[in-house]
Amino acid sequence: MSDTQNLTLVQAVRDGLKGELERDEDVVVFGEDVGKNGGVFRATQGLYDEFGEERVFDTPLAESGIVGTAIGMAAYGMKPVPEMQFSGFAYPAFDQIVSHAARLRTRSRSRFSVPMTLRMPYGGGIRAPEHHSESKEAFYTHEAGLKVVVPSTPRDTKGLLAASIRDPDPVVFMEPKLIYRAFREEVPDETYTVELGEAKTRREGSDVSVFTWGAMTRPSLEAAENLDGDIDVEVVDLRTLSPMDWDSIVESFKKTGRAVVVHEAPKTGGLGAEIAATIQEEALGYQKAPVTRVTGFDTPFPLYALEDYYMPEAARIEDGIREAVEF
Amino acid sequence: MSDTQNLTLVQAVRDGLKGELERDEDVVVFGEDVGKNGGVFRATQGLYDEFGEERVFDTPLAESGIVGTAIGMAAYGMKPVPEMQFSGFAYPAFDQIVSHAARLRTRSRSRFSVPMTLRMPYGGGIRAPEHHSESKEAFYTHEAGLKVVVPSTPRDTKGLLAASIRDPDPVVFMEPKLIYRAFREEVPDETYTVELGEAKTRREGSDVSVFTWGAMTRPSLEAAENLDGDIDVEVVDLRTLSPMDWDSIVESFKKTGRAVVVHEAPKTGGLGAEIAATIQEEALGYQKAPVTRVTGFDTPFPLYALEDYYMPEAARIEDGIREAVEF
Amino acid sequence: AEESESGTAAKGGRVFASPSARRLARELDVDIAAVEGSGPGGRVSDADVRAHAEGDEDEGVESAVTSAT
Amino acid sequence: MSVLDTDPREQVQVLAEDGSVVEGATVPDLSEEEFVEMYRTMKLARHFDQRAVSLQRQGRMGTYPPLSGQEAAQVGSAMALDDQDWLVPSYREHAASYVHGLTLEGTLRYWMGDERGNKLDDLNIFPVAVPIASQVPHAAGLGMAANYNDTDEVFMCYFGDGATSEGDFHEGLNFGGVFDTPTVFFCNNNQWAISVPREKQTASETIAQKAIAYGMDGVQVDGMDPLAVYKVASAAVERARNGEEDKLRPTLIEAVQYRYGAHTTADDPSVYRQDDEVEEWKAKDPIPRMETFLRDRGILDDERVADITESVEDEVAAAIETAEGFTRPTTDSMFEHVYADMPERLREQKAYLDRLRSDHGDEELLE
Amino acid sequence: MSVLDTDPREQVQVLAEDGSVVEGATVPDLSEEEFVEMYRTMKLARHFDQRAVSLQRQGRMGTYPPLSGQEAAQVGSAMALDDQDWLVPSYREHAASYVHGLTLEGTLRYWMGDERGNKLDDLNIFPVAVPIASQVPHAAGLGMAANYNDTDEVFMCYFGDGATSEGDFHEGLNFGGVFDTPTVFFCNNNQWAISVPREKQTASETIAQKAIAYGMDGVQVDGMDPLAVYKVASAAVERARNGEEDKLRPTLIEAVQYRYGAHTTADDPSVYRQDDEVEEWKAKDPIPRMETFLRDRGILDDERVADITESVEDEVAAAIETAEGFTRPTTDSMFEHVYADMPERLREQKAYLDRLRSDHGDEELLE
Ligand SMILES: Cc1ncc(C[n+]2csc(CCOP(=O)(O)OP(=O)(O)O)c2C)c(N)n1
Ligand SMILES: Cc1ncc(C[n+]2csc(CCOP(=O)(O)OP(=O)(O)O)c2C)c(N)n1
Ligand SMILES: [Mg+2]
Ligand SMILES: [Mg+2]
Ligand SMILES: [Mg+2]
Repeated sequence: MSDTQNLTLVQAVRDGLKGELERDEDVVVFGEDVGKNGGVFRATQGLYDEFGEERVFDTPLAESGIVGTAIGMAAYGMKPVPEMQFSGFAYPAFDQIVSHAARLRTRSRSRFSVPMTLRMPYGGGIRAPEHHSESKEAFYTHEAGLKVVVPSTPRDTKGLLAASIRDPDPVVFMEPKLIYRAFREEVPDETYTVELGEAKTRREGSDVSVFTWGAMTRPSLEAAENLDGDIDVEVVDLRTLSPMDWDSIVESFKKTGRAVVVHEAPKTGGLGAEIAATIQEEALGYQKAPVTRVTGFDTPFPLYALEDYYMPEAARIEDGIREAVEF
Repeated sequence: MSDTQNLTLVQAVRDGLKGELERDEDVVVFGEDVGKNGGVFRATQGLYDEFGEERVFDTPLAESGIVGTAIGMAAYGMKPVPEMQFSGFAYPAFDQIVSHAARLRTRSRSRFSVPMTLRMPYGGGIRAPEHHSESKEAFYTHEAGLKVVVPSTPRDTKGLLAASIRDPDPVVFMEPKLIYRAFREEVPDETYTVELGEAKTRREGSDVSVFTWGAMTRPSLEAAENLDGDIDVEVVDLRTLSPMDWDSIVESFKKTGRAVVVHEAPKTGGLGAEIAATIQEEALGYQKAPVTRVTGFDTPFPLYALEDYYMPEAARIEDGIREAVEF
Repeated sequence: AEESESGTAAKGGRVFASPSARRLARELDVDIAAVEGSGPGGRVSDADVRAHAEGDEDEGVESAVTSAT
Repeated sequence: MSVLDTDPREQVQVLAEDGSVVEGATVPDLSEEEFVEMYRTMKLARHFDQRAVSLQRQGRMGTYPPLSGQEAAQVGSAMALDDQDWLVPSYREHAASYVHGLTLEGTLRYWMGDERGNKLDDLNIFPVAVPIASQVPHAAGLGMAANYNDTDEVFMCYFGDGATSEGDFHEGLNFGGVFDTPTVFFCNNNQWAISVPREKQTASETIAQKAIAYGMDGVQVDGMDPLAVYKVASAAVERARNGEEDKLRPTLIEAVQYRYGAHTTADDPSVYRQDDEVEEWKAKDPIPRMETFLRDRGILDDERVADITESVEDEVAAAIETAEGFTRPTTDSMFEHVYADMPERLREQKAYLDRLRSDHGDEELLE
Repeated sequence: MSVLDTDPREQVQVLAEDGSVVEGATVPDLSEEEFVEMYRTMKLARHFDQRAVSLQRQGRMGTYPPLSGQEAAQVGSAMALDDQDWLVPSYREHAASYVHGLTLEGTLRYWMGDERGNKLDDLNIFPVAVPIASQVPHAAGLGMAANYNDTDEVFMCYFGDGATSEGDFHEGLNFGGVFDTPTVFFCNNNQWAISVPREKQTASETIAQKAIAYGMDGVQVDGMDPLAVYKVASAAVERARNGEEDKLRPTLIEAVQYRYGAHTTADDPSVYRQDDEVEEWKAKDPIPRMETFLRDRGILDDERVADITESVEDEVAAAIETAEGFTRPTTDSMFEHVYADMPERLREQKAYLDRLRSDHGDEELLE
């Protein structure tokens, strides 16, 4: 028997769900096709067989209904883990997410809370049809009362998912589906948590700080490697986008004085804006160059013939880093 | 017969709607209670009697249905002007707004477009019940394909509304209900447009630029007056939030080197972030102090016993201006 | 005094400098408007400020640096 | 045959408009005390409502949604619940909530702009839901949780006629049907959604028949007849709790009634409806109807009615006094209930507001 | 009595599973050419579908949603439309769209990741709708516009069984009822919403009966019987266009059918359903049914069937060749269709992408 397993990110989601389902009877997993089918990405594979359809079940095709009933269950004391099949299909549930999940605690002065973990795969690059490639984390980070978590490695995925499920507040858990199966990592068999609200420095560097998350972490690291010897790049994986780990961001920035934010979401109003705004608020005196944003374009996400042009990749990130450094 | 009328902002909405209804048969006005009742804020008062229920009509209580049918009408060639009774009740329509209204043009390579003007009163300060005080313009400005317009004076209201209705693309037209009846202005009887995408300098100044819009324009001007003689404050009313008039913002900033953004929306992820990020991107070399954000808090909008603490008012804005200037 | 100083600076014409250069100038008690910028479009960098400070035999420099650390 | 099997296009009634018992109707099996309680609570609700509206008019309270005319539907349905059961209201269920344990001062506190009115400690009542129909999926979800935990609680979910047009109504009832939840979906069809009349809300002849779309029974009841409402609601609660062969647990009840007053104190109904319509409906007023019924049975007389009137006035007056004596919520409370643990940025914002208050004083900030 | 007045719990049929005409059923009044056209189009759709799936398997096309088994519902319903009428599809209506004028290469182009496949110039077809049920309110709105403009166009709106659970289905049909729109709401009930079977989608016995909630007629039809579908759809189109006393214009049609293949090429149905279920439904296959009907009437013989088979194969092959010959969309096109006038920031982003491309070359960016 081994202590770890070599898992992909999506397998780590599954493993994380399994661990929490075993650990806490109040945890239930539901959504469209998460039961017998094991989820369209296989993130819930086998859980229906293992835990039965009381714990892992399919729902009607209705996102507002899924989140709305999850809120009822959560207020009752359960730990629901609903799935939105794609983040682009969470919008019909937007009212339930922002008007209720986010606010039930405040509205009831903490009598009720919504310990729900709303999983949703996000992001582009998988040649999917329209509306399947959204990454609009900024919609959720602008709503007080929600937490927003985006893992970038299998090990983190399991730990952050466990922490989200155990968290007393609603978490929008966005899974980078582009890297669901991109690589493997040793993931402990036992359950564990990775604390919410803590960024992780993936690569230390002194010339410039790259702040990113989810699927953009890998091309950011790739860009950093490509520039190695020339520019010494620090790469910080933010992991929790709300509440953000401002201390780590500002600390890294004070060290380097230059920053690049990399995200897939459209530039205008993306989280890169909040990061740049906060940096200049908290560390303007250290700022040697504009915080550069390497992001998706201010267009709807294109069909797949053009999607690779839409998404930031290493070359574009390198350019962004050079821009910040050569200012 | 006079050439102008002395109107409040909400009367200017009504006058603008009337002008466009007269001008273009394809314009129709609909929503909850906009017919006989004339709208819960009286923004459509008398229009039902004047234009009949083919042109001005009540719908079932269903925001997604309202926006979804408006999209159908717009794609057909009409110019629908649906109302969301409060911006906090637009969320059930969020999917229709972001997945369809914003994207039909791009998805159909401009075969279809959505010349819809989605009116919604926004903002706090009127002692209204829960969910009635939202100002989440940042949700819409992050979605490419939408335009977002927020007037701050009666005269602009009529002209911007006409421009929005005539615009070939979907406009989210957010009306500052706090100042619906706060003051009057001479408004021309005839129809006219105020061009979308152009900010307006409400007060010239050389020490610091205040960027704001909607209901926050007045307290910002008040703060500027209070500081007169001490600090020379420029106040720029952005009016169109998407696409933003970046030229005017950057130009003003290059002049002053200091900026304050004032908005009611929560700070984190609000439009203040985008403005600060863009300023440092485009004019970092001119920046003498952090762009200061004077905003709502990162909490749900409170019930009315506390709402006046939530909303920025002149004293808070003055503090923000001093902070920017004294850095 | 601090207040009126920055107030004056604000009115004192357009200087093109990175914020870190501005901070350094404040710390070194250098008048940023007097620094010759070597960057694109005459932009003032940290190095320009340092060079200016070193060329300048201002007494206040040392104490300003010490108090900043 | 259960009363729930009534054709959804018919209307269940027990008391005729004149307070007599309709021929062939069975009067629900309540004790004299319970009958009187039903009567008293309706009177209390009516009086409370009038006082609340006048508080608003005097600037002593914010916008308030009145319920006059809707007492029978609220009191009759809520009395069908056990203590263990849950009430999932919209924003107008002041009387139903009172029956289920909420104090009048609790209700006032909420409408006086203080979230503590929504705290509802120890009560099986969900917070007020303002976004129309959004509470319907919550009620289904609560029922799913109760099923999962194998309890026998029932969830009574209220919403209006307008609410039936929202997607959340549909999704909530469909989940209720699919997961066979112990939910009673109780529609207070008061004929108006602000200014929009019931006929413009849907082309469906009745709201009750919408139940067919979810495989559950739908039943229409005279919502101004407290005994009929009690009877139908009790049957629905019983079926939700214990099930019934070949039937789903949830029921859709359409209680046909009328809102006498404005939609809220911000509304002026004279713009969109005729006074004579109001008068017609007032002929069905539940309070005199119930009073007649009780007088006919010798349960009430002038003296008892006078006593009740007085006790009701006293109770409401005391509640208003209590509510107005409550302290203003602290500004800290705005930050304290966003997350279980306050994030750093929120702590900073809280400190910033404290600074603003001490620098400027409350008067300047609240001007 | 109109066929639309059939009890929503019954099922309209014309052709029995063996291709004979059901006793008492009237065969719709179509010409021989139209019957053959119906048959040919179903064969074309089936063949196209098989080729499309294999294109995807070979990496020559992205994810694709197959329609095999659903030809009768699509072809029968779309043939009921006039040219002036509109088709409002979901994402699986390749055959219906073909009938209404969309070329096969147009369909391929879309699934090959090029938005121009959705441009649909000169066609009265709305773009593909991927967010489930979101097109239903559009169809109601198009109908409201047609009413306003006093045209006599009809709008045929397609969606699946799963779609009926969404709020937008409810809101769209309710608007259709309230505004009496010339819309046919056509549900392709293919028994599955990806892996979720029809019984878990709703506790309603049929989907057709959901019409009752909107005051309109609902009718269930054998969706694998092209003549029955045509008959019901024609009646609904006629009622939508010209009205009928005491009836609303819109109808909800539930066409009961089966998806033989995967939900999309990304799906593996063996995980959630049994092969023998598929085999059972294949016994109802519309193509041999229609072929038998036509052979029985002497309209088809072996030779004509072979000719048709060949012509269908040629047409599909040509379409694939054309589609694969299309140029890749330009990167500029990504920016050009966001607004009628490109905002400055978008122009900058477009220029930035051009710069990236010239600095790095497409290979590096697309790696
Ligand atoms: C989602 C949403 N849209 C609009 C509103 C504004 N609004 C408040 S009450 C109301 C009418 C509700 O009518 P009904 O459901 O019949 O309930 P009633 O008030 O008659 O009890 C409307 C439109 C809201 N609160 N929520
Ligand atoms: C709003 C939304 N939620 C989820 C999805 C993902 N999804 C695509 S197809 C599908 C099932 C649709 O089933 P049904 O309506 O029966 O249509 P069918 O595919 O069977 O034709 C789902 C869940 C989506 N496209 N849109
Ligand atoms: Mg009502
Ligand atoms: Mg909805
Ligand atoms: Mg289906």
